[in-house]
Formats: sequence, structure tokens, C-alpha cells
Amino acid sequence: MGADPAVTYKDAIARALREAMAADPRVFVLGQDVGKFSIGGVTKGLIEEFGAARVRDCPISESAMVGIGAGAAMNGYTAVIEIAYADILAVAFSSIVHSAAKLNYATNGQLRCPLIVRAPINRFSRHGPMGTEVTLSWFMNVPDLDIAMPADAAEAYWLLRHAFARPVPTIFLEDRSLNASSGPLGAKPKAPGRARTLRPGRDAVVIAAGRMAALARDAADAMAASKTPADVRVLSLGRVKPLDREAILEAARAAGRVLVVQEEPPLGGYGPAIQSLLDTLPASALKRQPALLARPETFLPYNREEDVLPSAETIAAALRELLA
Amino acid sequence: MGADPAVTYKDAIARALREAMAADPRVFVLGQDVGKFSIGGVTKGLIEEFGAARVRDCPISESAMVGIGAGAAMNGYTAVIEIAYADILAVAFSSIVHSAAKLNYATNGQLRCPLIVRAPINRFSRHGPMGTEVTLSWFMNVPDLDIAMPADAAEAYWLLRHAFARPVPTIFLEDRSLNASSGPLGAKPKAPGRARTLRPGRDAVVIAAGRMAALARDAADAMAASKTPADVRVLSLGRVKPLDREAILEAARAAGRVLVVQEEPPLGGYGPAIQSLLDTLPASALKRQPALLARPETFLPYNREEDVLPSAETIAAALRELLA
Amino acid sequence: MNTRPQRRNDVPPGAEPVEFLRLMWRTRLFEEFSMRLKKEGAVLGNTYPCLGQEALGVAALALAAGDAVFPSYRSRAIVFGKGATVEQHFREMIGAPEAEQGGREVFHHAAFPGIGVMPSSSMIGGWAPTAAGYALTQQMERSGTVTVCVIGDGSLGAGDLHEALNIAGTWKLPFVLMVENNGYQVSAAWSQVRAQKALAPYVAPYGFVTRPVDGNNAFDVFHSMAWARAEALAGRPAMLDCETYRMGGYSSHFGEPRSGIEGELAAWRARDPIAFVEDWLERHGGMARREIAAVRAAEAQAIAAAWEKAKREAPRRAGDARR
Amino acid sequence: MNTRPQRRNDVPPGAEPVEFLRLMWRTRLFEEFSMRLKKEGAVLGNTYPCLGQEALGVAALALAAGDAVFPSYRSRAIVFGKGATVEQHFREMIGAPEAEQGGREVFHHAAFPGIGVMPSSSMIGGWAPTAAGYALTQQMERSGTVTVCVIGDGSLGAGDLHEALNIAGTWKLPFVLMVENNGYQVSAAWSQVRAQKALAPYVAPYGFVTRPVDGNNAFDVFHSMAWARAEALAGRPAMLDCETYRMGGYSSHFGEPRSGIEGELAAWRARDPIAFVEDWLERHGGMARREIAAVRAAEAQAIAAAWEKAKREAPRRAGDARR
Ligand SMILES: Cc1ncc(C[n+]2csc(CCOP(=O)(O)OP(=O)(O)O)c2C)c(N)n1
Ligand SMILES: Cc1ncc(C[n+]2csc(CCOP(=O)(O)OP(=O)(O)O)c2C)c(N)n1
Ligand SMILES: [Mg+2]
Ligand SMILES: [Mg+2]
Repeated sequence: MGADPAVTYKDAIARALREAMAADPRVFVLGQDVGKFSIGGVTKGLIEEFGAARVRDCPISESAMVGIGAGAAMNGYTAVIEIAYADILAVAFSSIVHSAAKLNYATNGQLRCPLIVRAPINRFSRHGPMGTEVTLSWFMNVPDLDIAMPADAAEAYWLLRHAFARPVPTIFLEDRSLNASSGPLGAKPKAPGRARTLRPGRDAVVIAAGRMAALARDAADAMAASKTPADVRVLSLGRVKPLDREAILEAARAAGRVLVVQEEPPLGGYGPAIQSLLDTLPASALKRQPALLARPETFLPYNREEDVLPSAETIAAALRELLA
Repeated sequence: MGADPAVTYKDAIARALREAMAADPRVFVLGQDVGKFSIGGVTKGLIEEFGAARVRDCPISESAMVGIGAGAAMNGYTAVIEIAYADILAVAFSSIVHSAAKLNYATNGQLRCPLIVRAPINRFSRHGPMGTEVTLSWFMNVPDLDIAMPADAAEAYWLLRHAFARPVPTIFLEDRSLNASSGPLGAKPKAPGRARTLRPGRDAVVIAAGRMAALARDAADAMAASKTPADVRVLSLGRVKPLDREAILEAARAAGRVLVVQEEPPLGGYGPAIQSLLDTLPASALKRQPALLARPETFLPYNREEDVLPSAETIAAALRELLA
Repeated sequence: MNTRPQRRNDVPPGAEPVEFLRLMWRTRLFEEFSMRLKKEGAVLGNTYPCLGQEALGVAALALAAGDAVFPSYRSRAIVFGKGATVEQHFREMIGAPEAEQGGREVFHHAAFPGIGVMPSSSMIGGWAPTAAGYALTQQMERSGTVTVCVIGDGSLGAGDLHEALNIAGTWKLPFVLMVENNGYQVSAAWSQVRAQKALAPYVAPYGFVTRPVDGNNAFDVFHSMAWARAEALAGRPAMLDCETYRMGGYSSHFGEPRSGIEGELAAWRARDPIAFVEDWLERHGGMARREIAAVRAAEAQAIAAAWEKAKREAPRRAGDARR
Repeated sequence: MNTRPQRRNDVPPGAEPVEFLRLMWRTRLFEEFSMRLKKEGAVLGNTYPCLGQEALGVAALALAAGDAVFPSYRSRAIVFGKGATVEQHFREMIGAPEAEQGGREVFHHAAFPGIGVMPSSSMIGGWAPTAAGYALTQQMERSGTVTVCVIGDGSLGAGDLHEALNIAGTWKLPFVLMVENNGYQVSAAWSQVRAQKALAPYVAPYGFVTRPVDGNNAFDVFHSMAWARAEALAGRPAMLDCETYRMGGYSSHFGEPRSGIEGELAAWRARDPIAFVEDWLERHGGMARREIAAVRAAEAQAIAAAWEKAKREAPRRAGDARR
């Protein structure tokens, strides 16, 4: 098979997209500045390779762009919609929930809605409270909707590939702050879309997605190397929805101590959903109550958002407390 | 003081609205069919009493209607926006989250955003998957946003009055299926917006909001009267956000057994948020793991939505299991 | 199917005015029948009758089988025109599991994709983007077919409509916007919700060719759709601004919300779209009054029979949680 | 403040062309200065320079103090025109807790409500409804003031804009829509995203009076806003379609995304709005070249001083989590 070279997170996304377009002439791209000028870099070169009919620069009409994707799905096409940043999903909310996610249900399975909405999380780009948000919570409880939040290049690549095989819309919350991170893509996962153990460990498990999973690995590595070492497993959800209940329950049982970390406030997102799931275990299954590390109930400033977000340090501190 | 006559849920809302308009000339109403023809009945008579400048029939432009409310708030006005039914909040999502909820934060407190969005839950009206939804989950994790879900006439009245005193936007999820229910309004609560015990009980507590709280009371009453009686407390959240953490923790500690009931699927809403909160209690504080009764991860059909929603019977069954 | 533009009011080859009449009676009688069913509690779904707007349905007869229609909730006529049957409708209204939507979506948003009847949305304006998306795929495949998006005039307020039209116009999609311009949005007269009654001025700048249509004249509707279809296929998205009037309540769950409309009702009653075609058939179509009456009778009988059949074949009793 | 309509290109009483020049230099020099700061890493916020569009700011000089402006993110000129200071801007860019937005909102969306500079939104089009809401309250109070909503031409795509304009037009709000029509939406030329360049045809049907404006001619901008304000107060919402050109990149965080624009740049360089006013002052305003040059020098000096002061008074170092 040869070597498995490191690929950046951004290139991994670009590669999965390119491959899907090459494989299926009915895959096409909608977005702003996705053509000759690729604003985020992910669609670079696609217009030259696949033509302007399949790589379409759009007006500032995200609601219609998603609706167009749903309409195209009714005729067997798969649209990949690039949203400038995740906060903008708000203006497309109705199209995502009502037009796309409900299509299969409302038509009783007559029509399906494969559709991918790429919505980069823009945190640390200094865009302020309307330009840096994670936005997972808005969609977490909407049925028939997949949500991916890749933590590294391999997850990004395989989850995006997997999304093309799904009969439902996927919100693909890639994280711009991870764009330059890199790693090998590895072999095709046997069960794509399942949670992944980023790092084994027996004393506790951190469950997280996206950048928080990456930070949790840093925190766990640091704790393993510290003077009072701890052996912490990190479970990366990758695809947050459908939630990999089985993997979560298995990891929780095995470690007995669970820390969930998310960047959003504590009243929604995968954090409380996982805690709710863990309540289905008998009380004796865990050694401690599961803990949630989340940001306080506040929006994100453009300056010093890191002050309110979990960091490798606060993750480690929360783990120490859990292990105490 | 005299008698406290029974008032219907709908009239309670109408009364609170009328009183607010009478008290403050800068309160005004936006909606479709809120004027001469009051489609839901709540705004009936307001246009005659307060004039067409303050009771405004609008085009089908919910996003702009909420945005207009936010702009009016910047000049000291309070808009009460009637949305035809809660599902339609989806098209106003960006205006609610970005324009209204973030106003105070983004301007660093220079501008506040009192604003009330009345969004009736339309369940059982036979409007299908886009016309019967509860929609709380969409907003549960948005900071600086109040959400009310009144379970009875008294809650409806006092929570709406309270909303006018709040410096943040309120999403007022009144439930049309409760419109005809009635009860006395009671005296002004000492701490408006706090959770309310609808029914005392020592063996367990059901925590719920809106129609689910009303059904939980029925279930608890039936269990008290049954052959193997149980004494179940019902805590009605009323205002779901801010979440009354104190009351929830107190009730959980006191009863030792907690059932949370909600109509939405289990991955969002107040249910998981409450379970997450309960995880902050020491494991020994509760006799059993908290349980969540929610509808499965599915949308609502127009026919037989009751098949997938919690009922007094399934609530009672979940309680029996919790008490076993 | 003749899709080239025709002189208005001509009877085009391939479309018989008697077919217009059949479709219009089917529509009207179905609306009346289903309002009765709802009143009697025999069905669950609310109805949004298109009484007085029946002529709009003949637009479907100017379309090809591969053309798609995204109807509004008040588009019974065009849905029948595309070939959906009364019986299918009854099954949906009962909410039978055997129905295409399986009791999930309401009958006035029912989709029958096999015959080009596509889903609507409960969000007014929300199906304009999906219709544009469908039209985009028709353009990409060079299929020679078009998508018709039917909206009520109240949709003008909805941002989604504008986003979709701007894109459809800019991309020159094979897209026809057909407006059921009845001048009301539930209780609000058009002047309360927009600056001018016609929608064409709003739509033309997006890059649409537009045409005012007498929506109560089946001939005008038919020819206009044939014209619009040809325009759209030639890269000129088209808009038909069909002026008409709702001769009854907004829906079965509200009484008539408008007041002071007696004059309007009388004026529009004189423009009854069915009487218009019946007169034409008698004067120019060589049909006797008796033959004309038979059209109505046959439709009435078919509807009654379809109801009996739907009831029998979809025996599951409608649930109603409130009682 | 003169707000009655004037003949275009007249110098109105109460507004001195030298003030136009001051404001335009302040704007241009500030943009250049802050781009440099960003490049050097001295500030956090990205900048969206309005180079070449500086004349649009003089619209503020035709407004009354009580008038509100909801700017776009590229409206530095009109924000300065309303009285926000360079120093305030620097404080915002540093993200200092002492700044009005306290380091929360980005400087190009900063609100200074006390002087009528209202919040923008990161959602393109999203501030048109809030501006309409503010105008509604002005109408309800019969305040004799107006609200100006400034948008880039890319906003035409956004549904929120259309919803707001339809309402503003129908309700005859004291509302002025001012379009910074530079023909581009980041990398997309107008023809990629709409059917026609001018926005007036889209806006007029909503019930707006419209006027094409030479956005690089400060006199035209000034008089047009005076006209628009009077119209809006008289119950005729007004729209100014200001044609202009962005003489530089979209923002400090992307290089110039457009290609093949050399010809356009050259053509528009010949229409430099600052040179235009300077020429006018020399030819008709009785100012010597030296006096004219002193205007620029004074602004440059004031900006440098303001930066020094802002740095001193807002000493908290900007955080940058990535490094
Ligand atoms: C986004 C949205 N807002 C409000 C409603 C409630 N509603 C349903 S139909 C309707 C009026 C539609 O009027 P029009 O489009 O003119 O259709 P008509 O009833 O006249 O055929 C309204 C306000 C809705 N379904 N969707
Ligand atoms: C709803 C929304 N979609 C996309 C963006 C990303 N975006 C920011 S500015 C911009 C272009 C705006 O163009 P225009 O309005 O013409 O302003 P100009 O930059 O030319 O001044 C885009 C696409 C956004 N901020 N909001
Ligand atoms: Mg209508
Ligand atoms: Mg522009």
C-alpha cells in the first residue's frame, strides 16, 4: 500500500470533495466565492476541473442556497453548500430544518435529501459574537439530520466521504482553526461515522468533538507525562449526530469516570445529550457523576474569546477533579 | 380582594397583553391577522382600543418582524410579535438569535432588547410536521434569551407580565391546546419567573413545562388515587430559560427520584439540560438515576401525533418504573 | 402537448375546452365535498379551498409530463391537472397509512413526485428555493422540461421568495412562477401588505419575463402557461401574474375572516370561471346545455364514488387526541 | 443643518466643501493607517477599507443629529460623518475594555447610539429590518427624524432586505436606503449575482422613490441625501443608488480577490472622489493648493495622535489565542 502521508485538515476536506465530484456528475457546489477565488481554499481548482455549472458562485442567499440543494436532491443531485461561516447557518435555519431535514419524513420516504452544508467554525478569526460561534446546539435535536465535527484530518476526510453516502442532510462543522493541522488519513474505517478513540486510557474518558477533542488529547498527553500521571482516554465523536450511543456507553463503563467537553454553553449541544444518555446506566456503573466542561452562558467576544472557552489547561483541571 | 375567578389560558394571555399596552404607549403588536380579524383570538379588540399604529398587520415577513422589534427596542419600544405558529420561528431564527439576543452583549450593554415573540405551539391542530412542533430545543442554548412555556392560565398571565419587565427577548411558547383550560390567576408571585410546584409529593418529582407539566399533574393525581398510591410532586418550569436551577436541585434532593418529561426528542430541550444539572449533585443525593421521558427522534405526523408523544399514561408508567 | 405560444383565447390543439371544464368541476366539487367531510368530522385535515380559482388548474394542461409543479396549499386545481386523483386526495385526508404521505404530511402539501407534483412547505415562500433547485437540475441535464412554482400573492412578503427569484433570474433557469393573485393574505387585503397589487413589477427586475393573466379565464391561463413554458425553456424565466379571487373562507378552520367584501364578491361572482367556459362551450364549442351539465354530474358521481372507495380501502379510523 | 432638497452640485448653506474634504481625508487616511496597524499585528480586528468610496460619508452632513444611521461594515466614512472619532475607532480595534463595545463586537460593527450610529450585523441584510424598526418608532413619535440604512450591493441577495423594504415602503416609514453600489460582492462581479447592476429597479416597486447617485461626487451625495431625507419625512421612503468602486481589497484578511480589473481600476482612479473635491475647491472654492494640502496634513497628524492616545489609554494588550 505504501506510505500514508500526512495531509492537512483543509486538504483532507478538499480531497474528499474533489473525489465525490469526480465520482458523481450530480454532485455540485454552491457558495459565495467558491469559484475562481476560493475564499476558504477548500474549493480551489474545482471550477477549472468540473466547470462553472457545477461550482456556482451565489448571491448572499443562504436560505435559498440550502433550499436549492433540497430541490436538487428531489431530482437525484447532491449539493455541497459552503456557508461563509457557521453563524450564517441561522439565516438558512428554516431551509435546513423544514425543507431539507423533513423532506424524507413528510413525503413518507418518497423523496430523500442527501445534501451537505459545509459551515466552517470561524472561532479565533476575530469576527466577534456573530462570526465565531459553534452553532451545534441549534440543530442537535432536529431528527433526520447528521452533524459532523471533525477533530483531525482523518476524521474530516472520512466523515465528508461518508456524508455523500447518507440519505439525509449533513451539517459539516469543520473548524478553520484546525485547517493547518495534519495527519495521515488512514484506511477507510470499517464503520464510518462511529466515534473514535484518539488516545487510549483507563482512569477516565473525555468525550468531545472537533477542536475540543483535539485539545483533550493534548491535555491527556500532558497528564500522562506529568509527575502524577493519569491515563486518560479520549473519545472523539466526529459525527455528533447520530450520536454513537454504543461507543459512549462502552467508554463510560470501561473508564467509570466521564468528562464531556464542549465549547458551547451548558444548556444544549452534545454535552447534556451525553449526560442524559449516561443516566440510562445503572448508578453503580460509574465511579463518579459525569462532568461537563462548557463555556459559561455567554456569547463570544472578538477579543480574548479564549478566556471563556475550555483549554487544555482547564480540561486537565477538570480531569484532576474527576480523578480526585 | 374578593374572589379570584377562573380565567382561560387564552384570556390570561390576552389580559396580560392588554394591560401592558394600556400601561406603556411604547408597547405595540406585530403579526399577521392580529387586527380586525384576530386569528388566534388573543389580540381581539386591541386595534379598537389602541389603534392601528400599535396593532399592525404585517406581510409574511417573520424575520423582518422580529428584526423590526429589535430595532424598535433600540429606541425604547417593546414589540410583541405574534408568529402564526411556533414552527415559523425557523424563518426568524437569525433575527432572534443575532439581531435580538445578541444586541445587549454586542453593544456592551449600550442597547437592550426587550421584545416578546409569541409563538403558539400548534400541536393537535392537524398541521403536520411543519405545523405542530414545540421548537424549544432550537433556542435552549442561546444566551440572553428567555423562554416561557406556561402550563396553565396563571403561569401564562404572570410570565407574560414578567416578560415585559425583562431586558432580553422572550420567546413565549404558549400552547394552543391549553387555550380553553382555565383557573384563577392568583396573586402576583413573589419571585416571578421561578418554577412552581403544581402538586406536592414526596416519593418522586416530575419536572416539566407547558402541556407536559399539565399532563404530569393528571398522572400524579391518578397515581395518588390508585390502588397502590404514590405521592408525586410536579414541578412546572413555566419559564424554561433562565432555568430555575435552585428549584430543580431542591426538588430533586427532596424527592430523590426525578422524572423529566418533554415532548421533543431526547437530544435537546430542557430535559438533558436538567439531567446535566443534576449531575452536579453528589451521586448519593438521588436514590435513582434521573429519567427522561421524551418522544422518539422523529418528526410529528398530522395524524396520530399522540402515538409518539408522552401522555398521562406513559408518564405514570415511567413514574412506576422510577419508583420500583 | 402544445407548448408553443398561442394567440390568447384560441383553443390550442391538444387541449379541449371540455377538459378544462371537467378539471374545473372536479376541483370545485372536490373542495365542496371535502369541506363537508371536514364539517362532519369525517376527515382530520383542514381544507384550504380554491373556490373561484379553479381556472388556474388548466395551466397544468399546457405542461409536459416531465415538468414539475411545486404547488401552493391552495392549488388543488393544478394538482388535479397534473394527474393526481380525487381518491388519492381522500386517502391523504383520512391520514391513511396507505396514502402516499402515510398520514404524515397534510393533504394540501402532499407530494406525488411520480407525476411531477412536488412538495410544498408550511413555510410560505419556502418552496420557491426548492423549486429553483429542481429547475437547476433540469437545466443541468438539458432535459427540455420546466419547473412551475405556484405561490399565493401573500408570498411576496417572504424573503425566501426573493432569494429564489433572484437566483432563478440570474441563472436563467427553466422556471415559471405562477402567482395565484387573489388580493388577500388571510384577512389582509393586498394594500395592507404591499405597495401595489400586481406582483410582476417586483419580479421583472430579477430577470423574468412577466405576463398579466386573467386567472378566471381558463383560455388565458392555458395559453399563458404555454407561453411561459416556452420562454422558460428558451432561457427566459417567466412569471404569470394571475388575477383571481377567493370566493370563500381562507380555510375550513376559520370562518370568512374578511369583512366588507360583499361588493367584491358580487363583482367576481359575475366572473365565475366555470360559467365562463360553459358559456363558451355552448356558444362556440357546439355543446348542448344538457351535455355540459353532464360533465358536472359525472364529476360529482366520480367524487362520491372515490370517497366510498377511499373509505373502504383505508379503513383505519382517524385519531383525534383532543377528544 | 439644511435638509431641504437642493439643486444637485450646488453648495448648500451649512455644508462647506472643505468639510467634505476633511471627512474624506480622515476616512482614507484612517483606512490606510489601520490597514498598516493590522499588517504590523498592532490590532486584532480585520479592516474592510472603503478606499475610493469616501465621498459617501458626506451624506451624514445632510442629516440631523437625531437621525439614525445603520451602517454597513464598509461605511467608515458615514460613521465618521455622524461624529464618531478616530480615537474611538482605535480603541475598538485594540479591543480595549474601555472601548464602547468593550472588546466584544468588531470595530466595523461598533455602535455609538448616542450620536445615532446604530449596530450593524454580521448577517448581510440583517440590519435592514432593525433599521426599519427604528424608523417605525420615529414615525410613531412623529419625531421629524429619519433612519438611514446603508448596505452594500451584495445585500440584494438577502431575503431580510426585501422583507424590510416591503414593509418600509408599505408603511411609508421615514426610511432612507443608501446603497454603496460598488458592483462587487467580494470576488463576484454584480452580473454573477443579479440580473442588473442598479438596485433602484428592485427597490422602487416596494414603494420607494429612488435616485441614481454618483457616489464619487461628494456634492451629488450630499444633495441626494438632503432630498432623500425630505422625501422620507414626507412619507415617501427613499433610496439612493450610489454608484462607486472599491479601490482595494475586500478586507485586510484576503488579498484582492478580483482578477482582470486593471481597466476598471484605471477608469475609477480617474474619478477619485478626493481629487474631485480638491479640484473644485481650487477652481471654485477660492482655496490655494497649499491650503488644500494642509487639510490632509492636519487629518494625518490627528490620526497619528489619536493612535498614540488610544494606545496609552487602552493599554491592555490584545490577546491572540492562536499564538
Ligand atoms: C412563513 C409563514 N408565515 C405565516 C404563515 C401562516 N399563513 C398560512 S397561509 C397565509 C396567508 C397566505 O396568503 P396568500 O399567499 O395570499 O395565499 P391565499 O390564502 O390567498 O391563497 C399565512 C399568513 C405561514 N404558513 N408561513
Ligand atoms: C448572510 C451572510 N452571508 C455571507 C456573508 C459573508 N460576506 C461578508 S461581506 C460579503 C460581501 C458583501 O458584498 P457587498 O454587500 O457588495 O459589500 P462590499 O464588500 O462590496 O462593500 C459576504 C459574502 C455574510 N457576512 N452574511
Ligand atoms: Mg392571496
Ligand atoms: Mg459591493
